[in-house]
Amino acid sequence: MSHSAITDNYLYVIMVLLPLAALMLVIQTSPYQALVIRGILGAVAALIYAVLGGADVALTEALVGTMLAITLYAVAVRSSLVMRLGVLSGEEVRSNLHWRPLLNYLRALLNRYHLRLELVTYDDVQTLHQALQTKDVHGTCLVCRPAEAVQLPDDDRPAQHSNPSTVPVDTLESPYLITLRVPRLYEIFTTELPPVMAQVKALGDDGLDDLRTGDRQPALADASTLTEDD
Amino acid sequence: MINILSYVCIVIGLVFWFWGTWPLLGSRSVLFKLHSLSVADTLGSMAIVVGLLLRIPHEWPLLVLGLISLAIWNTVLGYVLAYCSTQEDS
Amino acid sequence: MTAVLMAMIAALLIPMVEAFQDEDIWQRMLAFASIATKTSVMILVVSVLRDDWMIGMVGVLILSVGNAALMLLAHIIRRLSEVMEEY
Amino acid sequence: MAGYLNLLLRLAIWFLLTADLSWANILIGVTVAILLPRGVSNPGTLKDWLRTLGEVVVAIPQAYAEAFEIMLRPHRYEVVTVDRAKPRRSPSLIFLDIFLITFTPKTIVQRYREQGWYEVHRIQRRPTQ
Repeated sequence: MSHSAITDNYLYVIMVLLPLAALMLVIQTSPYQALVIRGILGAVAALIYAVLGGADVALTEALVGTMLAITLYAVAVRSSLVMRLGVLSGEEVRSNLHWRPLLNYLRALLNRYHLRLELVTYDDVQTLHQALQTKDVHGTCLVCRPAEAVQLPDDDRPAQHSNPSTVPVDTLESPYLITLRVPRLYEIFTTELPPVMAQVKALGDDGLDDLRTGDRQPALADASTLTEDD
Repeated sequence: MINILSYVCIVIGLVFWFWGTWPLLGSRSVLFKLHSLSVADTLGSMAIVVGLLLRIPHEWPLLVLGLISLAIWNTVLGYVLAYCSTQEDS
Repeated sequence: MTAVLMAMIAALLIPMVEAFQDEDIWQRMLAFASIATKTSVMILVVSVLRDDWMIGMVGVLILSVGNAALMLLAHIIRRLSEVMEEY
Repeated sequence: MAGYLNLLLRLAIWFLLTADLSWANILIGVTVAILLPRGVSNPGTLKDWLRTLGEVVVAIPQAYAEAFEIMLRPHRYEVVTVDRAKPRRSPSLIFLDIFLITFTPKTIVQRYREQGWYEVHRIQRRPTQ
């Protein structure tokens, strides 16, 4: 370009902005914050391309790089960074004050990993367990009251048990039982969720199988050792 | 004469920019910052574009379109940001 | 005119610093909105400085469509914080 | 009547964008403006439209006046008021009303309620009594 002597002065200063914005983007940990910074980076990049004379590149950066990319990423992040927890509709999780401490704690816990908590309600234990098996939810949360025990479905071994097996829960223990099928979530929950808030089990664990066979005491012991040594 | 007038417009716009953008660094509420940003980004930018319009009158259709879209988009964006950043609590 | 552009770059640095230091997502959105407007006005200034019609066209187009992503993002973030505090 | 305003807006954008008044361009612009789908809306009366558009023109110097006012005399206090919207407004007129209120730097519409109320956030020099 013929006016390089004039343009050089401000051009250098503008150029510095791009690595600055890129650095800001790279050090973000939260995906939503990163999306906002990505928008800033796109605006600065469009400015630089336009100043350097690439009008078409600048337009593409603004329309595709910023607008479309942010839109797509926002949709992707919003639909993927979520933990779906299956609960029973009969327990009225949303309106019952009893649930609030646990839910708040879970939200705060998941928030640290930039996850959202989404509650999915099911009509009975059977469908709830089905949803966990078919990977509709990432985990289930059940209430095991000391007086009335929760019934676990035993669809895979119907011949062995005529009546459904039950899980009795110690009164000192937490009344909530969270079953998870994602190993990473199980890891997070066992290390950061105190056992007084809820008991955590992984799906397909030995503990759960023991529960199914009806060996109650070893099952509980297994579960507690699981929560402790992980 | 026109040249001086255009510089006056651009300088007014720059003053608006700095005055309105500076409160961003403070710790006021989002809505308060939005008020000063509407001074900076809508009115200041419009003043700058008018200054450019006086300098290069033959590009007037483009710059008038820029002026209109500045006014409309920034105002609507202010409304959308105000609406989204306040939770519904009635 | 170069001095004007330098002043504009200085003004552009303010929201960048704000976006860097503030953790609140709405304050960052404000900074983003400010940067988006400022950069497109700067593109317009450069186009007038060089008397380049094509760059000016790009500046106006960015000005008129660039904010759409911002509005969408604002709505998504609002929905997100609603879900977080719903119950 | 407001349909013509809609058409006029499209043609204005087209001619500002292309800056070309040759016959071919006028023909293309008019064709595109007519062919683009138009939302079904109940247009307000022409009188309302003209008055609101006049208010938009008045609002620009008023906005600059308010900008200088809050620059010279700092307004530190924020307050949220609820204002009544004018009765029987079509959606596009409501949009113009919101635009007018938000355009001036002292006031921003926070929320529009269905019953015809605006929540307006404004800044003041003194705290409210």
